[in-house]
Amino acid sequence: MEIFLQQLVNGLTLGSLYALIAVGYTVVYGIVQLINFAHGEVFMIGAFGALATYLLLFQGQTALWILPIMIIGAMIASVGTAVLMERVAYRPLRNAPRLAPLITAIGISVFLQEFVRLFFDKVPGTDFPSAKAKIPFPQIDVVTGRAFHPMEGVTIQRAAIFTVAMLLLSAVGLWWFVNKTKLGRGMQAVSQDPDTARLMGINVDRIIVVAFAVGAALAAIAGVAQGLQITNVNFKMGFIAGLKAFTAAVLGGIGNIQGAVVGGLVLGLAEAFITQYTGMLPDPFGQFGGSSWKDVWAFALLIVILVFRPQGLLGAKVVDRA
Amino acid sequence: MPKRSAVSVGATLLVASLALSACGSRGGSDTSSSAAGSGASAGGATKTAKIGVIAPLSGDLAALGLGIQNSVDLAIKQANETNAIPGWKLELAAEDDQATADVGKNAATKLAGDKDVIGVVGTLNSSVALQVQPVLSSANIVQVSPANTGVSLTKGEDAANPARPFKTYFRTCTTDAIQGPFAARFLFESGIKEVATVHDKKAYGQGLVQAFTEEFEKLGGTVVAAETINPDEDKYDAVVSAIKPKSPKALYYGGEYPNAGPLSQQMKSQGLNIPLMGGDGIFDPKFIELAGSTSDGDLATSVGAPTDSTDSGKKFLEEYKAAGYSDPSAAYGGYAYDAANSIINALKTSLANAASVEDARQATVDALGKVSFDGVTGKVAFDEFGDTTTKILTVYKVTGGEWKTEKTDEFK
Amino acid sequence: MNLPTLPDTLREQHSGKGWPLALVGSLLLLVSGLLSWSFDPSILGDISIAFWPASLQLFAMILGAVGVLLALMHRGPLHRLGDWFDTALGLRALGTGSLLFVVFSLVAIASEAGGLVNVNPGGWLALAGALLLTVGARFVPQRQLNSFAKAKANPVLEIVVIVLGMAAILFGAAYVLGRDDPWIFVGFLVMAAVAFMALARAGFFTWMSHVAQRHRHVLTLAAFVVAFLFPFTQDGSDANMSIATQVLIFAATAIGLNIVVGLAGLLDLGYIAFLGSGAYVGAMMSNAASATIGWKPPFIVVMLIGACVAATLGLIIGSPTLRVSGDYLAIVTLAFGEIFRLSMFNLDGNNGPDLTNGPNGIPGIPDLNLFGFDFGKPHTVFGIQLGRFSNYYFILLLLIGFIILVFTRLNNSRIGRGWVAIREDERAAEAMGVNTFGLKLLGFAVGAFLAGLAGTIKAHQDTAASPDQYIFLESAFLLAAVVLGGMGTVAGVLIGATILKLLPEKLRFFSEYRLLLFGLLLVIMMRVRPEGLIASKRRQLEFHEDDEELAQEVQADHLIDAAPEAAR
Amino acid sequence: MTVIDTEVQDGRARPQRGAKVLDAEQVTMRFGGLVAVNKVDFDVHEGEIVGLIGPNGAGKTTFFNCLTGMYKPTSGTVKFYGEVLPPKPRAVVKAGMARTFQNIRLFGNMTALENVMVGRYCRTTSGAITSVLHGPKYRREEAESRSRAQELLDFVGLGKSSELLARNMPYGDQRRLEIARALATDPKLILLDEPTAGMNPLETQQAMDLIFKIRDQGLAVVVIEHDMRFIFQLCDRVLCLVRGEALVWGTPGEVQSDPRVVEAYIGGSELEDDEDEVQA
Repeated sequence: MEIFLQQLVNGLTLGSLYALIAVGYTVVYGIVQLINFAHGEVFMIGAFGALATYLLLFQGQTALWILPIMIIGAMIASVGTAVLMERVAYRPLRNAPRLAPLITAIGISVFLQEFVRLFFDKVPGTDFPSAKAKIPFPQIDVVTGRAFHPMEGVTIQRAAIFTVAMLLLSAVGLWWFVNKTKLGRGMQAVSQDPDTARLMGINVDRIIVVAFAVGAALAAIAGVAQGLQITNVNFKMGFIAGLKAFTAAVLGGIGNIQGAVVGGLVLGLAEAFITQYTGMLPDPFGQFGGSSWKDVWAFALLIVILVFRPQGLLGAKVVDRA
Repeated sequence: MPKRSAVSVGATLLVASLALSACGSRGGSDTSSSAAGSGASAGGATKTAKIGVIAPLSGDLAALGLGIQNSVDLAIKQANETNAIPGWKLELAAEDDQATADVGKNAATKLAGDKDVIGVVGTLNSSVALQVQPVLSSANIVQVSPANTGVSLTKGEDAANPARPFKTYFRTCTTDAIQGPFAARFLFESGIKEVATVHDKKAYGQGLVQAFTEEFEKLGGTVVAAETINPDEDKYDAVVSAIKPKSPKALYYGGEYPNAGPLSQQMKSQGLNIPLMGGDGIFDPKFIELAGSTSDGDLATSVGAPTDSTDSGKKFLEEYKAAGYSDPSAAYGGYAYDAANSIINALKTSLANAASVEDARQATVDALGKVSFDGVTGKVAFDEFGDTTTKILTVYKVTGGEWKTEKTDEFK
Repeated sequence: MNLPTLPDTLREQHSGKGWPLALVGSLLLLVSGLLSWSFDPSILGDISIAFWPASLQLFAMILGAVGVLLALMHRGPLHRLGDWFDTALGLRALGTGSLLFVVFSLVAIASEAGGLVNVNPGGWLALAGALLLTVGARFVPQRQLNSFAKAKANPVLEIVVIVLGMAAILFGAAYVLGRDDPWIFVGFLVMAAVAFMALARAGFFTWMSHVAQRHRHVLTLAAFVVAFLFPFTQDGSDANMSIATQVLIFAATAIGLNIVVGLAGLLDLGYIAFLGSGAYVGAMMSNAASATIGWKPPFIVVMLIGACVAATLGLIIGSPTLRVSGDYLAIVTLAFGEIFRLSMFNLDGNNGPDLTNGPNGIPGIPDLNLFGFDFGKPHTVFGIQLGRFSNYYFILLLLIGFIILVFTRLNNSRIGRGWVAIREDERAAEAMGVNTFGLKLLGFAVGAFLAGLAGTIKAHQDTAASPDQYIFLESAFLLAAVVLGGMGTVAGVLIGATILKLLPEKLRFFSEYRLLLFGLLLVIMMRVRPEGLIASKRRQLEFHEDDEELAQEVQADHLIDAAPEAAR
Repeated sequence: MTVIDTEVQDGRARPQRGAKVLDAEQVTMRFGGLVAVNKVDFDVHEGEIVGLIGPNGAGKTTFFNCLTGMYKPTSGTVKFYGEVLPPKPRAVVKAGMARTFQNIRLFGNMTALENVMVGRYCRTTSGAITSVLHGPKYRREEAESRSRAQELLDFVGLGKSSELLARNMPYGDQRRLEIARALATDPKLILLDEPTAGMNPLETQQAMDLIFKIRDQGLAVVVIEHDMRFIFQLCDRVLCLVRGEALVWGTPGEVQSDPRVVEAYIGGSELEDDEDEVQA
C-alpha cells in the first residue's frame, strides 16, 4: 500500500511536469498544426532563465520571495525564445511543404541546446558557470529541503508539492485566459477555423504568437519546478522531457488543452506504476520492467496511441497532415 | 610570433625577405606530406618526439580531462628544460575524445598516423580506452592511462584466465578489482552490514559495483538492493523508491559525479538519509556542488595517497600552480603526470640510439614495462599485465562541503 | 556575389576599357603568386618565397588563370568559345570573388603573423589585381550567346574534359585533405567556391551537364576511378582514410534514407536504428570476445543476416504508415529510434537477455578477413602503402557503388515512379492503382536493408558497437545530409554527407560549434533552399531554361482560369 | 491541335450499346444522420457516355466515390461486369475502372510521360529485384510502359510535351494529361469528374472531341459536369441528382425538358460546402 501511495505521489509529480510542458505542444498544434519540436528546449531555457535571474540578483540567498522573481525571469527567457523562433523560423514557412517546419524545428532544437551549452558562461557582465556540465539549481526556503512524511514509507518532496500546485494554478489561469479574455476567445476561434477568424477581423499572426507565448510561459514554470526537484539543470534536459510531454499531449488529444493536462497526469502515473510493478513480474518479464525500461514503454505507448487512437483520450482536433 | 609594428622594422625585413627570396630555397614544409607532424622543422641536431593525450577536453568531464592534459604538458616541459633525453625535444599532441568512444577512436587514429608520436597518455574513460587500445596497438604506440580502472583492459574479458590483450597498454592507477573491495572493507569495518548498490551500466561503474559486491558479500554483508540508472537521466525517483523500503545503511554507487551528485541530493531529499559512497569517479569538487548541502558524510575512494600528503605530491601541485594553468589538476593530474614521466623514463633508454620515432616504438614498449621510479602518487612500476604495482588507496569523506582524507591504506 | 549593376550608359561608354583592365587584373593575380606574400616563413605553409608558390599563392594563381582564360575567351585568341560562354558574367563573379579571397588571405596573414605589416608585395599585388579585375569586369559588355543545345558535340573532347575535371577533383581533394592549417583549408574552399561560381556564371556547368547527359557512363566510371585512386594519394597516412570511411558509411546510410524521405516522401527520424541493427548483428556474430551469439558464419552471411534484420525492423517501423502519415509518422519513427537505442542500452543481462552488453557495447571486434585478405594489415600496392582504413575504404566503395546502383535503378523503375507518385499525391496515386501501403513498406525495407549492410561493415571498421553511436542526433544528421544535398538525388547526398562529416573533422577549432552551426544550417536551408544544394532531376526541370517560357504561359493561363473558378 | 477529328465532331454517329459495364442498384450512403445519396439506380454500357448532373451538394461526388470504390455504400450494390468490387481503390482500378479528379491531382514534379507511366503501374508486375538487376521482365515491361504511355500522350494530343513537368503545363493540358493517365490503367470504364471545369469554349470543345474519341475505342464513360450544354451535347443518357435522390434518369432530351431539373438548379444549393468536404 505504501508503495502504491508513493508511486501515486511520484506519478502525480512527474505528470504535473509533463502536463505543464504538454500544454505548449497542444496550444500551438491546435492553432497552426505544427509540432513544435523545439518546445522541449523552451522548457530548458526557462530553467536556465530562472537560474540566471538567481545568479544575477540573489546569489547566495534562499528566501521564498525570490521564487516568483525567478519564475518571471524564466518566463521572460522562455517566452522571448518562443516568440523569436516563431517570428524568425516558423512564420516564413507557414505555406511551405510539410516537411519544412518539422526539419526547421529539429534545427532550432539542436541550435538552442548548443547555444545554451556554449554561451551561457559567456554572457557579458556576468560570471555564470559553464553550461557544459550540470549546474546546481538554487535551493529556496519552504519549497526545497526536508521532505514530508505523511505516513510511514511515503515521502513527499516539497518541490513536488510546488509542481502540483503550479499545475493547478496554471490550469485555472489558462482556463480563465482561454474562456474569459478576448485574446483567449480569439485563440479558440482561430483554432476552429483560421480563415473565417481572419475574415472576422482577428489578427491570426498575433494569435499564433500568443499561442507560442502561453505555451512557453507554462514551460518556464515547468523548468523552474524541474530545477527545484532535481536541483540541477543541464542543456540536454529538454529533449526527453519534450518528447514525453509530446506523448502526453497526444495521449490527451493534441489540440485539446484539458487533454494535455489529463494526458500529462496519466502518462506520469503510468510511468510510475509501470516502473514499480513491471519490475516485480516473474523473471522473463520482470527483466523488461523497472526504471531502465520505463522510457521504452512510454514511447511504445506513444506509438500505439498515434497508430490506433490519434485523437487521444479526450478527442482532438485531428487534421490530416498527409 | 612577436608583434612587429614599426614600419622601419618592416622595411628592414622587406630587404631581408627579398634577399631570402633570391636564394629561393624552401624549408621543406610545403611538401605533400600530410602528416600533422612535419610542421615543425627538424632543424639542428634535436629531433622531435610527441607524447599524445587523449582525454575529454570538452563536455561534462572536461574538468578531469584538462587536468590530465596540463599535467602531461608540465611533465613534458620539465623534461625539455632538464634535457632529459639528449638530442630529442618532446612535444605535446592533445586530442579531445569528448568522453565518447567514437571520437576517441578518431583521435587515436590521428595520433597513430603521426610519425612523431611515441606514446599517449589517456584515456579517462574505460569505455573509450576499449576503442583506443587497438588503434594505438596496431601502430605499436605505448598508451599509459592515468584513470582507466576497468579490469578487462589489462586482463582481458575472461576474468578467470587473465590474458593481456594489448602489450602497449599500461596504467598508473589501480583497477576496480582493488578499488571496489577496498571500499567494501571500509564500509564493513565501519559497521555497515546492509548496502544498496547502484551503477550506470558503463564499464567503469558496473565493474566497480561487481567487485564491491563480491568482496562485501564475502565479508558477510548483504546487498539489499541492486539498481541501475541511465546516465542520460536527471530524475532518480524510481531508483530511490525501489531502494528505500529495503532500508540499507549505505549506498554504493558505480559511476561518475555528474550522476552521483544529483543522486545523492535526491535520495536525501526523499528521506533516504544514508551516505553515498563511490569510486574515484565521484572524487571531485563538482560532486559536492551538485549534491548540495546534504552531501556531508558521502564517501569516495581514490587511488594512491592524497597528492598533497606526500612531498613529491606537494611539489607537483606547486609546480602546477606556478605553471599558471587555468584549470586545476583535478583528480587525475598526479597520475597523468606520473604516466607522462613513465613514458619519458622509458624514452631515456629507447630513444637514446634511435634514428627515428617509429624505430623506437617497440623499444619504448619494452622499456616501459621495466620502468620504476618514485612518482607523485607513489612508486611507479608495472606488473606483467601493465597494471601499476602500487596498491595504496585513500578514502575521502565530504566534511563541511569539502573532500577530507578519511583513511589511507595499502590494499593487500 | 552581385554588386549593384552599373547603369547601361556608363557601361557602354567605357566598354572598351573594361576588357584590358580585367585582363591586366587577372595577369597581376597570376603573377602575384610568384612573389613573396609574407615575411614570415613559418606561417601558412611558407608563402614567403618568390617563384615557388605555396598555399594561398597557388590559389591566387589558379584564380588568375581562370580570369585570363575567361578574358581571352571574351576577346582574343579564344574568342570563338566566347560565343558559348557568358564570359562577362563569369568575370564579374570572379572579380568579386577574387577580391574576397585576397582580403581573406591578407586577414589570414595579418592574424597569423600579427598585423598587416607582415604582408609582402606579392599580397598587395594580388589585392591590386583583384581590384582591377573587379572594376574591369563591371565594364565588360555581355555578348550574344548560342544555346548549348545547338552545339556540335565532339565526344573525344568532351570525355577529355570529364577526365580532366575528375582529375582536378582528385588532386584538389588530396591536396586539401593534406592541409591541417585551418586558414589554408578555408582558403582553398574559398578559392574553389570562387572558381566554381565564376565558371558557373559563365555557363560552364550548364555545358558540363549537357556533356554529362551524353556520357553518363563515362562520368560514372570516371567518378569511381577517382574514388578508387583516392587512397593512393594519401601517402600511407590513415588519418584521412579514417574520415573517408566514415563519410562513405554515412553516405551509404543517407542514400538508403533518401529512398524513404527523398523518393517516397516519408519523414523518418529514427533511421540510425537500421545502421545500428546491422552493426549489432555484425558485432554479435563476430569473433569478439564479448560477442553474444555463438554462431560465427562467414562475413557474407553475416552481412545478409544484418541486412535482413534491419529490413525486418524497417517493415515493423514502416507498418504504422498504413494509418499514420506526415508529422505523426515522423514522431512514430523517432520513438522507434529511441526504443532501439534504449533496448540496446538495456539488453545486458541485468535488464533483459544479454545480447548487446549494455552501454559498454561490444568492443574488440576483430578486423575483417575476406578470402585471406586481412583488413587490419597494411598492404602495399604499386609501391604505395595502404593502411587499415584504406582496406575498409575499398570494400565500402564497392558497397556504396552497389547502393547507388540499387537507388538509381529503383528510382527509374515502376517502383520508383510509384514512390514519387506517393510523395506527390498519395490519394491520386492510390486512385491510379498504385499499391501505396505496399510500396511504403518496401521503401522502408529497402532503405533499412541497405543501411543494415553498411552497418555490418561499420561494426568491424569501428571495432565496436555501442548504443551511444546510434542516438537521435545521428538520425538528424542523416536527415540533414539528405536535405542539405538535395532530396532524391545521389550526388546531393554524397555532397551533403561529405560536408557534414568532413568539415568538423578538418576544422577542429570549429568542432565545438559544429552542432550549433548544424542547427542553424537546417533552419536556413529550409528557409532559403528547401530543395537542397543539388536539386533532383525532376525538381531541376522546374528551373530548366526551356521551361521558363512555358511557366509564364502557365501563369497567364491560371490568371484566366482563376476567374471562372472563383465564380463557381 | 491534332485531336480535332471532324468525323466524330458532330457526335451523332454513336456506336451500338454493348454489354453492361457498371450497374448500381439502390445505392444509399449515409454520413451519420445525413443521407448523402438515397436509393439511386444507375447503369453504364460499353461504348456509352453517361452524364451525372445536379446542383452543388446534390451528392454527385459522394455517389461518384461509391462507384469508384472509395466509399462502401451503406446499402445497395455497385456491380462491375456483374461483380461487386471490394472497396479498395486499387482493386477497382485493376478491375478496369479509372477516374480523374475535379481539382486536378497530377504528380506535379514528375514529367508528363512519368505521370502516364504511373498509370501503367497496376498492369505491370516487375518487383524490386528485377528492377535492380534490369532483368528481362523489367526491360520488357519498362519498354512496353514507355511506348504505351507515349502512345496515350499522342492520343490525347500531348505527344510533344512528354518531357515537361506536369506542374509546368498549361491548365487544359493538365486536364488531358490526367485523362491520359487514367487511360493508361487500361480501363473499361472511365469516370471524369468535371473535365471542363475552368476551361474556355475552345478547350471545352477539344475536351468533348477527346471524350468521343475515347468512347469510340469502346470504353464506357461517366461524366460529372455543371455545364448543361456540354452534357446534353455529349451524353447518351443523363442522371440528375438532387439532394441525394435521382430526380430524372433518361436521355438528354428527357432531362432537358423536365421542369423539375430547372427548378432544382435555381433553388437547390443549400448544402454547398458538404461536397468539398467529402471530396477531401
